[in-house]
Amino acid sequence: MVNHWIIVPVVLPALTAVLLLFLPRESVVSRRVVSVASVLALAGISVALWGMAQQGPQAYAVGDWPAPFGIVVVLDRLSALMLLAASAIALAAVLYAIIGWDRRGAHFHTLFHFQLLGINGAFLTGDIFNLFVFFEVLLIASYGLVLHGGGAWRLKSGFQYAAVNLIASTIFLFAVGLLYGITGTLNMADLAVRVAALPAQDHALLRVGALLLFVVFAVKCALVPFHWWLPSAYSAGAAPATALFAVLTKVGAYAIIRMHTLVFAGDAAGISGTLQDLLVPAAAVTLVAGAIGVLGSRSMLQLASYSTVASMGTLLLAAAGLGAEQISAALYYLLHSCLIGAALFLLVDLVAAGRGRVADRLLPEAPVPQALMLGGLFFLCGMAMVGMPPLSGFVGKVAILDGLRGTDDAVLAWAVILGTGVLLLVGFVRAGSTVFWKAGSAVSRSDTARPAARRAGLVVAALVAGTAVLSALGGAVLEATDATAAELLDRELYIRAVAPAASSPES
Amino acid sequence: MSPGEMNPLAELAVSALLVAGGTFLLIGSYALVKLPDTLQRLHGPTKSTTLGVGSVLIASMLYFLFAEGTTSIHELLITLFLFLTAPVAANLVAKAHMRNRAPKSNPTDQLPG
Amino acid sequence: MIAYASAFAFAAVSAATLLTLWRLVVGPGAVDRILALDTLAINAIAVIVLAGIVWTTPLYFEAAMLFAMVGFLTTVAFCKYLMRGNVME
Amino acid sequence: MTAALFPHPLLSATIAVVWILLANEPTPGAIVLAMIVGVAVPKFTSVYWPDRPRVRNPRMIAEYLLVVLWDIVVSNVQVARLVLFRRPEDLQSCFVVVPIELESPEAVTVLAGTITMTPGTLTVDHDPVRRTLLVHCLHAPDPDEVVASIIARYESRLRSIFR
Amino acid sequence: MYVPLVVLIPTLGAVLPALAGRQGRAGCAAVAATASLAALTVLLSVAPAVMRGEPVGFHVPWIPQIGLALSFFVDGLGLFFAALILIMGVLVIVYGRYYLAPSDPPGRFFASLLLFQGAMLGIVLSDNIILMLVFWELTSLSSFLLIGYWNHLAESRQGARMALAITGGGGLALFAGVLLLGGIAGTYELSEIIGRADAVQSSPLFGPALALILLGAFTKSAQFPFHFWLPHAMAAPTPVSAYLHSATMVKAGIFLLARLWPVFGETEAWFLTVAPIGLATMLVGAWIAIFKDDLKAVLAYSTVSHLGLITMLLGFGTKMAAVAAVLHILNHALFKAALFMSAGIVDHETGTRSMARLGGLRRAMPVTAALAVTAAAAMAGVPLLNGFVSKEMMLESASHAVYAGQAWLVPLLATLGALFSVAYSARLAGMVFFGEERHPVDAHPHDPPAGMWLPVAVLVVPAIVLGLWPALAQPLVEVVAAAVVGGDLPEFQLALWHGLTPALGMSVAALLGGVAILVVYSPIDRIRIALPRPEAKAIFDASVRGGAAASQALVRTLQNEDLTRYALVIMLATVALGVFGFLTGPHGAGTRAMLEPSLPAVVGWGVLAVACGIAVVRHRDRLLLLLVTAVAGLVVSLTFLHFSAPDLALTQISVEVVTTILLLLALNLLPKTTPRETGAPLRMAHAGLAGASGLGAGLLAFAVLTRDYVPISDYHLAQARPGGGGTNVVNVILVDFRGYDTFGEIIVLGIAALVIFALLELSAKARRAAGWAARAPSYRTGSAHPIMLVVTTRLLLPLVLTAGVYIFLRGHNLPGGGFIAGIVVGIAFIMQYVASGYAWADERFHFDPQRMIAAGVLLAGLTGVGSWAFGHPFLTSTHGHVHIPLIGDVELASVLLFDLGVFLVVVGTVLLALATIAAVESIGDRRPADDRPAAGERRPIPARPVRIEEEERV
Amino acid sequence: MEMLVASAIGILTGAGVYLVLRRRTLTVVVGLTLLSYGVNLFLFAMGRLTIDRPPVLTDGGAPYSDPLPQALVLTAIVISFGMTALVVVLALRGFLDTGTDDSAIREADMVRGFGPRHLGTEARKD
Ligand code: NA
Ligand code: NA
Repeated sequence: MVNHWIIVPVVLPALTAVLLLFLPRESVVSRRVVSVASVLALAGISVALWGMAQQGPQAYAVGDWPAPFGIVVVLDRLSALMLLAASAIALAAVLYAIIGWDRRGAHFHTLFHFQLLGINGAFLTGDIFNLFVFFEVLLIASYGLVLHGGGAWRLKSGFQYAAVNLIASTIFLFAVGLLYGITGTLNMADLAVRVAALPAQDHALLRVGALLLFVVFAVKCALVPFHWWLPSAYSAGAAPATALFAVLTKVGAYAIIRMHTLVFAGDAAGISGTLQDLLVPAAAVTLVAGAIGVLGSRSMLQLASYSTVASMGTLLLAAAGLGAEQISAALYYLLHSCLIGAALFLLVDLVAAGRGRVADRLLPEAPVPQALMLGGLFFLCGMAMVGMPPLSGFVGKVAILDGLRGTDDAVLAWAVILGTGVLLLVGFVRAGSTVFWKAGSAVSRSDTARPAARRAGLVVAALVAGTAVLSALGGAVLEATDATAAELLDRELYIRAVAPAASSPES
Repeated sequence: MSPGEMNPLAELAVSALLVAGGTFLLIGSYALVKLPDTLQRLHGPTKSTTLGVGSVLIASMLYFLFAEGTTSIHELLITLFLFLTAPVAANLVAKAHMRNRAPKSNPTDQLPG
Repeated sequence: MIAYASAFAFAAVSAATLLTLWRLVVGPGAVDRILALDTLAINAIAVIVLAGIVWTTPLYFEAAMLFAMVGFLTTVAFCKYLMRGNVME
Repeated sequence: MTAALFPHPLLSATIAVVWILLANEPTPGAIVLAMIVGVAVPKFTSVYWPDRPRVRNPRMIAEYLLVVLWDIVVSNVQVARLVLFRRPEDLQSCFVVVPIELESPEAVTVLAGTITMTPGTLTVDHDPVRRTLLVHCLHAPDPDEVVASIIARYESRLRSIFR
Repeated sequence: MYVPLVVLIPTLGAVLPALAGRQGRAGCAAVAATASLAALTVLLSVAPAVMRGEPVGFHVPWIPQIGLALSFFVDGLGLFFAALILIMGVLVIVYGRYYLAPSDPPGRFFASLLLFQGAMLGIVLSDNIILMLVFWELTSLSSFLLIGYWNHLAESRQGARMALAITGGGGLALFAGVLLLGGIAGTYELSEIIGRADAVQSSPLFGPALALILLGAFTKSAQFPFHFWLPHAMAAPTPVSAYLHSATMVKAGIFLLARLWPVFGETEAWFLTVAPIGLATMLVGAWIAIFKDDLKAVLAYSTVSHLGLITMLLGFGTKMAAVAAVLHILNHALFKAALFMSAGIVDHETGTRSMARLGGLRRAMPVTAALAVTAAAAMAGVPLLNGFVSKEMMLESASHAVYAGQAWLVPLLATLGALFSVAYSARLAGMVFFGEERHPVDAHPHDPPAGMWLPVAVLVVPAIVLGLWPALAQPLVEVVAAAVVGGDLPEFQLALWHGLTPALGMSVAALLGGVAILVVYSPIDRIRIALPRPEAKAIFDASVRGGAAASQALVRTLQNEDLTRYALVIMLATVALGVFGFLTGPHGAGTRAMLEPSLPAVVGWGVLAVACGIAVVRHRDRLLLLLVTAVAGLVVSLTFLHFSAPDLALTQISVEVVTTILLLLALNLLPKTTPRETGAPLRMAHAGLAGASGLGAGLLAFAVLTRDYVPISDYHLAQARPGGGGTNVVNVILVDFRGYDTFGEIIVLGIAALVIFALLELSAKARRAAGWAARAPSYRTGSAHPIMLVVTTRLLLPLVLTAGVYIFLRGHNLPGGGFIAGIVVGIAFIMQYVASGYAWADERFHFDPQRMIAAGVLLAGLTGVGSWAFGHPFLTSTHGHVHIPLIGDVELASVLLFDLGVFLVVVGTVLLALATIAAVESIGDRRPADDRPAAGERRPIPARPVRIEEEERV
Repeated sequence: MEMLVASAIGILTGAGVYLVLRRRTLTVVVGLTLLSYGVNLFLFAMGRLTIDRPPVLTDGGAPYSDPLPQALVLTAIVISFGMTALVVVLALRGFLDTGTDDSAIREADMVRGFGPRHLGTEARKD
């Protein structure tokens, strides 16, 4: 009996998006109802899928063609976890959007669901070319969302964002082609098998392919020096969209973890060693660059963007080792940074909304309406981002530092993670006291009631509460990520689930 | 390819058409190079080239008919299409050229290399 | 005999293509280059049909037809751009 | 009824033929499909071809086609000779203005096309107000003769076709 | 069992004042006080056991993976500090209720205060050091809120920022230290760590752990050189200063030192670092305090000094010193809090804290004067007051301390510190309460309501009692000190008189010397002012501002939003990594047989090379660039054809023409040429990189082309007919084997079209649209719709449509299929647009492209979902023979529907994309050439562009 | 022949990269187009080169060229078409709104840029 639920996270958003296209453009309400309902359903399904994933990896042969010949969609703990994160953020984003953002341009909800489709598809697929396809889906949807709302700035950074990602996509195709050219397959599990059996004379080409892929994923997750696009693109993006983007960067991290625990695992052609040599310094630099960006940011959006960069650095610094503990910690931190990233972007938008032309710039000019609520939320977001207890950032950092204990890079990693903590702290304190204190919150005492803003605030609050829950239930969550990491490191499980036939190139 | 069991007359016809086609194509392009004025050059491709392709197409038709025994008549379609479009294309090129002779409004010709 | 004839035709088309290429390079005007492009397309059609004969396959027929269509539309578009600026005016 | 079904019978016929040409084998199936397409497509595209011309005198059409076909071959040989053996500076290229009485755009188009495809002539422009065609000749020692032959060989025949 | 309640009640109770905010000061204070008292009662309920020497514990695992557990325990030390925190808390709350102005929001104040109290209790009662870390940082955060309470004042904000930066930063060091310590000890439970002191001390990581932990402790307790934040924290409301900055928070560091004393206390490293830093802090703090004019500043620096004293005592590492430290913690809490509150009262009554403007207040406010002076005397260590006893013990321990082999060093400096403290205490008391009466004229100082002075009294009385009968403190001190040293203590007797000891001599010297300093105060002050004094705050602010500015500059230069550079970096990295990857792995040349190059292939190669060459060299002529790009596309398509890929050839060529038209439409509004912007050297560099990339790609391709492989596609070839019901394997793969890819692919197309539409629809609405049109070139020659073109395309439309239908139907078995058919049909209509113009053609196109796209995706999706009905996975195909009369056997595959979806999406996309741009441009075309509006001029744009009048319209 | 194709891939890629490194949006777009030509050809070449063996099943037609890369390339062509179309329009709007087709963002944009509310209304006059 095939488990069709596995494909639903892809099919549901697709059909929703199309349905939205058929709805008359005037009927805003019906669009919102459909959109929110669909995301809710998706969230529920993701939870269910997480449950199903507990029985180990399961493959779903799209088109009923056996792997490796058709495309398989694979549900395992990792993909289920990512789906959970995605749908949670999506829910927050869409709830925020229906407060008004979705009216600022055509097709917001359609694009939103298409992007969701792309993200889910990328998390689920077990085929490397199909991964490329879904990368493109989520990218082109994100272009649309970056441009949602229009404006010179958006257009220009949108173009840069698109161009950079198109270059990356080209490199992706070179890599996929190369891998097919030497292994003759596209199915990831089959690739894993064939890569392991590859004659030494092909190893050089294999390494090139792997490294090209690494560049692509590095661009996606804004690893220094490929992080350029992120701050401006995110600063330009429509707030609910950028909230969803918090997951977007994670797709790159997901891809790195997936490829290097499945296809290039077992140090095939010395690739995972090389990966570590590259990733550790790069991630460290990324973290530092992010922290410096936070300290030097001139607007809250810049602050949020660079703290996203910083958290990517932390995440990858943790993941680089590819040990069970490290991956588990990285995954926990990933969940944390999804939640808090989304929260921060929405919050910044909310603040900017209330400050007129000063918007989100770090100037003491315009006071913030509802300074107490927004200031409090910003305070909490800052705590979480910096890694102050008791929110999930702290737990994540402890887990990461614990996981790195005793590795070759422990000293560097510890120094960087803790050192940047100070920079982030100072950066957030500067920003917060400028915007919420210095900018005469005296005015905000007599608050002009904005019910919309209050509702939006609730969404942000919910996300922050999410990080609190994440740390309150830290034990359970870390158990889940431990199980996920363990499953990842035993790649035979995945291979057996996907392609019993794909055990040898002659199959 | 199996021209062996092909009726020699047909074979001759096909070969002749091929040679003629090739020749006309060559002449058309030669005109493009040789003639000094754009409008003069225009005469080459529009006529010779078109006829050149036309004869190649007919050659192919005959070839499939006699060598393969399959009635491959769809080459006619291309021929029809080419003869419909070639003069129009030529006409537009000519119009564009006339326009371009007014140097001022020329967006491309007066560019620095 | 057909073998030789088609070989000749190939050679002729190749030569024609090179001549056209020359015109494409030296121009001088945009119009001349458009004309060269148009001619290249037609040469391409000839090559395709010839290949169909040599390989005795009808599979490339649509390609030839599409080349004819596309070549025409491309030429028209470029010319109209030169004449009017707006291709779809 | 038939008018509604066949907004353009001639076109429908052409389409059907084209379909069979495409299918490349006149099987019954192909023929049935051809008829379907032949009805459907013109109906679908009729809006794009308003006020179609009335075409009559089929004999004349055939005659015209033969004349043109012959001229095309001849013209190509002539042009080939000019291109190959004439020094460019000896070419006496010129423009001639051909007055036309044809009304329908279709007719004008056919004439212009014919001119382009036949002896060293090339339609450059059409002036709807003065009702003339501007024609470029690759080598015309006697321009008036060119005009005369165009009118005699093509324009007159077309006038009787599109009447 | 109840231990956690002690922490939880205030922490959770913090919400109550926030809610009671409406009830005003009284309500909030009441709620807060109740919470504190409740916690206190719980604490006292366990006190007896603790006093019996039976620590009370509580343990619940929280996040075992990181060793974090909710484990608390109350031993002497914990009880002592907890009691201190709660009792002081109650007093401060009562005091604060009267201190706050009606305009100050009480809810926020008391909530933060309770939050802080809870966090503080958490620190002193945690058994798990990670848990302690959690509360540690919470105290930093809550004190940040309290210091910044009056956030409209610049100094409040700066003070709060600095405090958080220093203590929070120190917290991160402590973070590392704690993790290291736990790692060494193999547990995070304090009670267990203490048991493993030897293991810890022998570990190679002992040094770093100690250093990091001390860093945390010193920053929190304002030890030199981190002492500077504390005085600026005094911008906080006085109750806060009294509570945080004298009694409790600053003692957290001290507490940590005491807590870890059994682990580190008796090591050399500890003595060598902690003792001198304590000593230095004591001296520096006291010295500065002597010369401050602001009452609270004096108290602040004296606090710094006393914290240093305590630190030094703990640093000595002897058990008696520890005892002295404990006693002094108690004493200092008593007199210093009393002094802060008194200072608050003075400030409250006279409106100033400047000692220069005050004097002789003992007449105006006798009660306050009496209390304050007594407290000051205690601080000075005057006999018969509690300060004397502990200072005596301090000097006693100091007299035995031998540092760097110098027996005289520590005793001398300690005496000096004591001397200074006598000086500032005497000066404070004298200048404020004695001499002739001085205060701001508008102020009418008198003793405040009892609610304000009673708390002070509550603190001063025990100070006197303990001064007279120190033995009363004996049992408490014993229990606490025992907990500190983690073992049994030497015999000692708290007493007023120990006989003629060196310590006594040192005290006497201190008392006399202190008075002496005041005599020669002004010359010393002149000297001091003459000497350079580094202003720590200035340095700190400068460094933060500098850091921010520097990183801002860095960001600006790196993040310069220059796409060229981004692309350059990516390509450089790609090439570099590619080369690196290749060179660092074994490579063997392939053995696959190669093909003979053919003449047409060589010619085609030449054409491509020339086209690309022109593109590179003459790219600044944009029309030419598009032209040669079209040529390149042509050759690529032929290449596909040459190597047995007809479907690709068809797709490539048809896509290319659409792209070309798109680019031409864009170029019409864009500049026609590109200015030369990059200098020759940079161009060369770019060319080099480009060349390298090209070379790399080519070599990779060649390496693969010349080796053999075992592709999975044999299966596709074998299964296409039986399994997929088609003979065109490529199409079967597209719509069946990998239909999932295609599903994603058409979605990409659809999205592209929607975004394009959204982009330009936005602009069509935008008033600027008219302005844009002004950018369109001004030339208009010849007719827009040449008659030949118009007529021919009208004939071509049905022909091409027919071809499209045919290509679609045959696609599954012969080259073609939904995508190609879609583009062909699209081209057919584009011809109409090009020939007869946008307006004319658009009027006649009766489908909504967006709906077409939606329908296409929907159809494809539903075909996929349909297979669920038969229990098959998404996108499972079925096919079979159907007999239709006349037509005969027809093979129908469900994928035909899927392909139809593809077809619809493609047609919709092509038309939507091109027509949208055309629509925008035709807005421009509607204007006669002469009355073009200046960019920015506003003219309304109708929803649908009206048709263009043309002389040649037929 | 392999050499020809490989070098053709190299030429297209090189030209594409060079154009992508230019400053102006349209040039970048064209560069991306050439780049996609190059990568499509590369992907196609990964199925090796076969002449006169299109993967259209006929009796005795075997062996056939590898159909899988062909399918992949077709997908890739379509996707890059969509992308290119979008980016062209993006470049166009960018130029129309800001008055420059420089792909870089100027300081003026940046400072104004941050802050989502007031972006749309201002077009830069150059
Ligand atoms: Na960007
Ligand atoms: Na596909």
